[in-house]
Amino acid sequence: MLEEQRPSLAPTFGYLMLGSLFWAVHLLVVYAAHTLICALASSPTASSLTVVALTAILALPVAFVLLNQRRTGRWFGISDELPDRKTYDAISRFIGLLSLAGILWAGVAAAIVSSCATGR
Amino acid sequence: MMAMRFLKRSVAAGRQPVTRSIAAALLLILPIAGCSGPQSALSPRGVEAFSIGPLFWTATWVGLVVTLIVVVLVAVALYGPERWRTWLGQDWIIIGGGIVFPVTVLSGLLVYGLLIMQAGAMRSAQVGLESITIRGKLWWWEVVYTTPEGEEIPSANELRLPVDRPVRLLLESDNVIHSFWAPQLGGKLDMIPGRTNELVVEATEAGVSRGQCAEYCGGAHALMSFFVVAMPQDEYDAWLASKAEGARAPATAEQERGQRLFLENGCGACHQVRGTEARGLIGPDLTHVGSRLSLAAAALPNDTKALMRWITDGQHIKPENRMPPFRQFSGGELSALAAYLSGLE
Amino acid sequence: MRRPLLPGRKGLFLALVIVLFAGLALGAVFIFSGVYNVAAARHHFDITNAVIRLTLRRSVKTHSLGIEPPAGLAEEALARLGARHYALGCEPCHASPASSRNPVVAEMYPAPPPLSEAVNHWQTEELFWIVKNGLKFTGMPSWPAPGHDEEVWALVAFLERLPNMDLKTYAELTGSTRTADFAFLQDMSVEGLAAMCGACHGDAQTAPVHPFAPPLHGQKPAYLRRALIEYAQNRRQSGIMEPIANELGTDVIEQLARFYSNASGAPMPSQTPPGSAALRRGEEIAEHGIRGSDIPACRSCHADSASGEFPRLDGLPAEYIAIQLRLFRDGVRASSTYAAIMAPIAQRLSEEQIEGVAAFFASQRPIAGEAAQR
Amino acid sequence: MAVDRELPNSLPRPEGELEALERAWALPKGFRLITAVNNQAIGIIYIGVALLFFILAGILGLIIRTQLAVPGNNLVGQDFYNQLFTMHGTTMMFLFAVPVVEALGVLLLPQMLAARDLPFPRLSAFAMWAYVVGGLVFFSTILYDLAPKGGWFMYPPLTLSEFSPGNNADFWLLGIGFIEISAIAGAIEIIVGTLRTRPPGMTLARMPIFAWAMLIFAAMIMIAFPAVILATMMLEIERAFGWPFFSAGKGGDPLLWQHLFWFFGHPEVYIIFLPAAGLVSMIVPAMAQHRLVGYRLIVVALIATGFFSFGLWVHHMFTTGIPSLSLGFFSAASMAVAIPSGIQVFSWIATIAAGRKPFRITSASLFVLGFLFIFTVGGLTGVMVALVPVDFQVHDTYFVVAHFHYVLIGGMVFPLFATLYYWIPMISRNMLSERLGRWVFWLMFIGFNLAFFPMHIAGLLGMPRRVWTYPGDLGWNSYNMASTVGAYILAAGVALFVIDLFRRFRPTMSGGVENPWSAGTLEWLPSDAYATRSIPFVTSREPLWDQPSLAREVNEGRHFLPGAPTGGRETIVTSAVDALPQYVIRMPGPGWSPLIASLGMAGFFLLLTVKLVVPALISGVVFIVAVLVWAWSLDHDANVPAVDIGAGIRLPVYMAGPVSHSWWAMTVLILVASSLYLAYVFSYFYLWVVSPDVWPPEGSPALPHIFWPGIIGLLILGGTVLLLFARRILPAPGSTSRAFPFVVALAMACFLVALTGEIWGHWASGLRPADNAYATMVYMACFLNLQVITGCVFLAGFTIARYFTGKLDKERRVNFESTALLTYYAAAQFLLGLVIIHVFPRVAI
Repeated sequence: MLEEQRPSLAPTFGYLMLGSLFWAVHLLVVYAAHTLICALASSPTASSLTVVALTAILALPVAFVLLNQRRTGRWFGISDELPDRKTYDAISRFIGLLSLAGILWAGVAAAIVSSCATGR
Repeated sequence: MMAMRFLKRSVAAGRQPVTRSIAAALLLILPIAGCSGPQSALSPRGVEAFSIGPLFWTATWVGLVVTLIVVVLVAVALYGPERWRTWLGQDWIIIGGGIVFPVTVLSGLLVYGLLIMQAGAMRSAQVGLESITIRGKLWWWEVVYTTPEGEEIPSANELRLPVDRPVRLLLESDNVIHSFWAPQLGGKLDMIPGRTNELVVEATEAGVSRGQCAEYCGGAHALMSFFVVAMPQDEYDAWLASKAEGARAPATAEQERGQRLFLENGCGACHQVRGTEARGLIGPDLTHVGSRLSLAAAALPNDTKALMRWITDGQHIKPENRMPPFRQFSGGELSALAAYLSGLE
Repeated sequence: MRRPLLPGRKGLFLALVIVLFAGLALGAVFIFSGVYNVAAARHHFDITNAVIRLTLRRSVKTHSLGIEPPAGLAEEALARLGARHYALGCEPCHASPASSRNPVVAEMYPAPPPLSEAVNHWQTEELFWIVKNGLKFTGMPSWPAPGHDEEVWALVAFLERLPNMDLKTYAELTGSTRTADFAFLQDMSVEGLAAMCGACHGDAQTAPVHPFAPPLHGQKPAYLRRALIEYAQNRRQSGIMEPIANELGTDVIEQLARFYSNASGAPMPSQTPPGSAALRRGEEIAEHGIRGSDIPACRSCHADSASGEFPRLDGLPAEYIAIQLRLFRDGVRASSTYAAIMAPIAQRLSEEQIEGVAAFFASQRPIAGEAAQR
Repeated sequence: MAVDRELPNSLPRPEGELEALERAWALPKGFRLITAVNNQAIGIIYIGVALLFFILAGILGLIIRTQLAVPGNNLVGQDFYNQLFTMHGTTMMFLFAVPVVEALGVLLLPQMLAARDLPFPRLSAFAMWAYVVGGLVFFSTILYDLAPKGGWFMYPPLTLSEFSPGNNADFWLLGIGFIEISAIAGAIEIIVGTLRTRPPGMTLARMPIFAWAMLIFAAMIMIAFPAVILATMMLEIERAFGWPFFSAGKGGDPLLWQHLFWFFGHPEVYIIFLPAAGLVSMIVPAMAQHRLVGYRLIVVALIATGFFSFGLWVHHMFTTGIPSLSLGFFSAASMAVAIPSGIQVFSWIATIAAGRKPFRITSASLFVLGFLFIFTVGGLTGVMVALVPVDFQVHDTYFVVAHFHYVLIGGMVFPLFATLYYWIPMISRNMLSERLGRWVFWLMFIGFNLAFFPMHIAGLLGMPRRVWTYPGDLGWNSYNMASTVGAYILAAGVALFVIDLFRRFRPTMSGGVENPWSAGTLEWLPSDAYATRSIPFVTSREPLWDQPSLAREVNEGRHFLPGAPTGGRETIVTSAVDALPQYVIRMPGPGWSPLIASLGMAGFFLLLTVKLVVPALISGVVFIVAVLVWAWSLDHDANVPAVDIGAGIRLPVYMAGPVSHSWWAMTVLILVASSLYLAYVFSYFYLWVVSPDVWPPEGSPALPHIFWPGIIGLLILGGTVLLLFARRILPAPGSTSRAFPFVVALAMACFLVALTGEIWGHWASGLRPADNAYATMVYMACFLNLQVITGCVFLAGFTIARYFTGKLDKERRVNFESTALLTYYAAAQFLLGLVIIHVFPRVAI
């Protein structure tokens, strides 16, 4: 019984780093999408739209987690009774916030700067 | 479009005395003796440099203010009255000072920076620009102009530009990575083997400035510089037309002797003097070497004395450079050779 | 806790120190008094001799570790080249099948051994090491041209054949010119000197004894003059050429240069089959250079239209050109004015490119006569 | 007395318990001290050598500054200058900054966690000695004109053999190789140590910030170093065999190196900075006598920095001509990484302010305050270079030189000096002089700012980096002279510190000065060579503040594991998140094998670099034998009864399966291997995007028939299944299982045949690795598989040997498990590679 309630490492860290994992995925996919679409299809519009769409797709779950912090925590095995729950929730929340800023900033870049161009 | 307007404004602003005086005021604060100098990024003479200037100064101001805030807060935390210290020692100061404040300021700076970048993107998207190819060599610059008729004119270690007209520089390298940087025109761009990087520059006023290789390229990296000469359009056209012609024939007996020595001693193996048998493409084109501002990629002034030193003692002036020393000449022969080369205007 | 040094040990230590100092003092007295007799007439004790010999033998053996003989060591042509130098430079001290040891030399101490027998005591690599480096306190000099291993090997190639050589073979290998020492050159005519030179470099009828001794006929006189002067002044190094050039006066050098530039010689056989990849590579470099590697065309300077100080390379043996390029590349031949020009260029050449260039110039026909001279 | 009943162990302690503990942990005497593996001993030597390299590289920096004092100076020539700045950067980054941080981890972590040692003491010793030997040899190349001269970033094509003939560049690759190995070893140690050897009760949320910082530091090493390991392998292969990874002519790309190098190189800066920030977060509360304000936010900052720092690598490549929008993404990430630093700065300010008494101004706190100022300035100039257009101007100028010296010296060297002043009392009988400390600080602080502030301006005035000379008419002269004067003042401060160190530092294992700063964390518990007498039960973040009698209780042996129940070295392993005791780990004592192994490895690589093949092979054999001897003694007898650690808890002393520390270490190693492979996958697709025309080029041999990789894949799967089967037929203790060794051997044979088949398939089609970038990447995949499979085969051989000597059975199976884990990973990597190599080119456009 005790065993079941004990948090294990991977889910705990997954929960703590949830936001930044989304951020990492976002950077990876927008960078790859922009590069590949420009290299293979050479379509700036498609590239810009893809990047903006990806930003929206990845920002939404982060926002969802921020709004439902406790519920997400439970999914990751951080039970309400765990003494350190508040600390873990706080860490996860702030990481999520910073990551959301990071994701949106990258999205802003796509909104301002044209795709597939070398601006020099 | 917005970015284009923005760019125009910032360029215009850059030229206004107001910005100048702000800059000057800053200089009084910072311990800067002067920000001119032919290679200074702080005295812009090109469109890109002008657009970067205000961004740079904004960021500098922000930095100064933030540093001041931190210093003041630390001072309060250390020596402030009890009440202030209690007020400072709370979680919200971290959230406010460490998250909200930086996110706000950085968002502003980021957007500003992105707008400047977009202005650059618009600039480089212009079509039908005249282009000049610049190749990074070990350790000098090959500069190839194209006449309106499509004829290629090789030159070296000096970039001539018309004023107020954007020009596309094609940057290449066939050896190691170099970086082309003329600070008064704008930022740098690397020359990478296997790629052609394009840089659009536009000089805003006539005059001479200096540039230098900015990516470490081994050996004599420190001595790989060049001059940029911006000239009014009609002067530039005349200059280009004159450079399209072959070399001037020797005018004096001494120059004639110099030319003979030049040809007999194998200089043409590496150097080209158009209109003579010298057709080497390894070293800089010397067809009009006499009219350049410097020798050996701005390592030496361009005069006969420097020419003579360079021919015999180049390895001491610029170690590891690819030209072997030619010490076989007598004093008379050397000055004849230098006279010939100086005469190639 | 630490045990003090035992009194006995302390005494022993003291005694050792005293003995050491006493020994040093005695040694000083011996040296400064001048008692020791350095006369060559007074030979070493046998035991001293044995120790010296052992030391010498071990030193040579150890230092010659790792030396590898080149491929063509067994070639007779190489031995011929070495033989001619032996007759001039070594025979006066080391005797030969044609002459016994000079009685004056025999009184040197140690006396230079007659090599016909002595060579048997040494391995090939050891011979090379001795000829190259000389031996301290024996009068055996080191090779005068550091880095020119090819010359040393030529001599070793001959030495390898020397034991039990009969007079006829010796005469044949050395070209039968009998000489006693270097001073012979002084009062000979240009024709006589040319005959001497021809012993190695060939003449109108015979090819050079070995490609390392290039044919001289048709070469530009300014270059020949410069080469001899550089040899004489030790600005260009060669264990073979330097002692000879050193004996030549400027006027004789001038005459020799003129003589050879007008002379015609026997053709060198070209070894590289026409149309081979090496030849094409060489031609490309010689005529156009390689721009990307900053290698200029050889023909820019090594052409008849260029300054007479640049040698003509057409028809020179491929082995000669290749070995000179390697010497340039390795910085062995880099000190003279003109070598300083060639050395940095040679450094940009790969081994393959060197072979190609050498093959190309070897395949070109030399132009005889003075027509092309400047 | 009521309190006593709650403590795990009661008084009086049994006779001889303390003596047994002392015996187990005693340091070897005399010259055998070099065989010691105690973390304090290793840590002190490690830090000492790192400081030596700091001073040596600093001297190179002084020579550089002297050369640049006046324009047109000829003090050192061009070629030597190029060696100087390359060695200065390389030594500072690789031989000082990373090792000193690892050394601090080795020295401080076990103390802060009240563990008796790190879980793999001999691995620490090996990493340290490999670093000492390799580092010294590498550094000495500057004395024989053999030092690398391609810059610490070693960009090809400049560093390819065409432009850098000679061994100089190879020595760089060699020096880096050593640091890579010792960094990875250290990371494994630190991750497993931090997660598994915390004292009972110290949950994740109660870890000291330094432990958090080291955990993230080690995780970053796991991700970042493999990229540079792959890059250095590729560069050496291209230098030696001409495989065109980086040559544009054959479809390679010089920028690939930059991507890989900076994917390591930028996080590297934070790898150095995070532990330093962690140390500051320990010092500030002690000096303020107030717990850290915003502990959670600091943890947020550490984690966020760890992540964001991987999104900035392109920020070193803003001027390479990458499309604007890509630059925009990385500019945004570069902005994002500034926020965590802001959080930390404000948290320290808040903590300073929150103290009830005024902040104590000691040498350590002066260095912390100096750090705050310098690091803030450096961070703000960092924001400036993160603005892409500004970077176009200042990139590769002295502005950037100024910036990163502010960040690195400010962010790492100043905290390091604070650390030395703060923690030296823990390991020394004397404290350092506080009076001299003031002088040291002010000399360093003034000297630093005088040296590096003017560089900002010199850079803006157009002065590029890495120039050995400059003309006098560009307005740079006075700034350079000021920098030089400042550099000497800075050096004087360091020299004064060194003098004080020699005067006052007297290392000791038995406690040092007793908690001189009244700090709240466990490293200030009374300790000896065996660390603390008993391992405390922890209930808060600052146990010494919250449990005032803790020091006495621990020293009386009333907490956990007060003795050495098995007679050897041991410590408690706890669960990773909530720190419940799980088992007692038995650890090896002093031994020659790590030292000999590191010498063998150093000899192997060094001799290979100078092409002395036979001696190199002999060294390699020495290395392997030493490692085998070392490994043979590690897996203890499983048949030992559980021990009582107190409070009625009986813990086993042997553990296999997913709970064991070796399983964790192998998992970390596999993560390292997989990030190496991911870096390869990135390189493969990167080169494809750059040169799709050579993928494969016209006229290149066709891929083997799809049938062929199918068979190879089946072989791999077969090998994996065999190993799964071997797991089931492990013999019970005391019995034998004849089939077991054959099944394991057969599994390995499957892998070897598959690998040979894969290589042969490409070779037979006529593809040669030096042909073009495509062929190169095909064979590189084989090479990476070869590496992992070689590891598997060695482990399998070891396992079989253990079986035949009766040291392997169903219970005592750690060796087998390690082999199996690595082999499963090898199978996964191999199969992924098959898909990429054989399927992708058929479907690529």
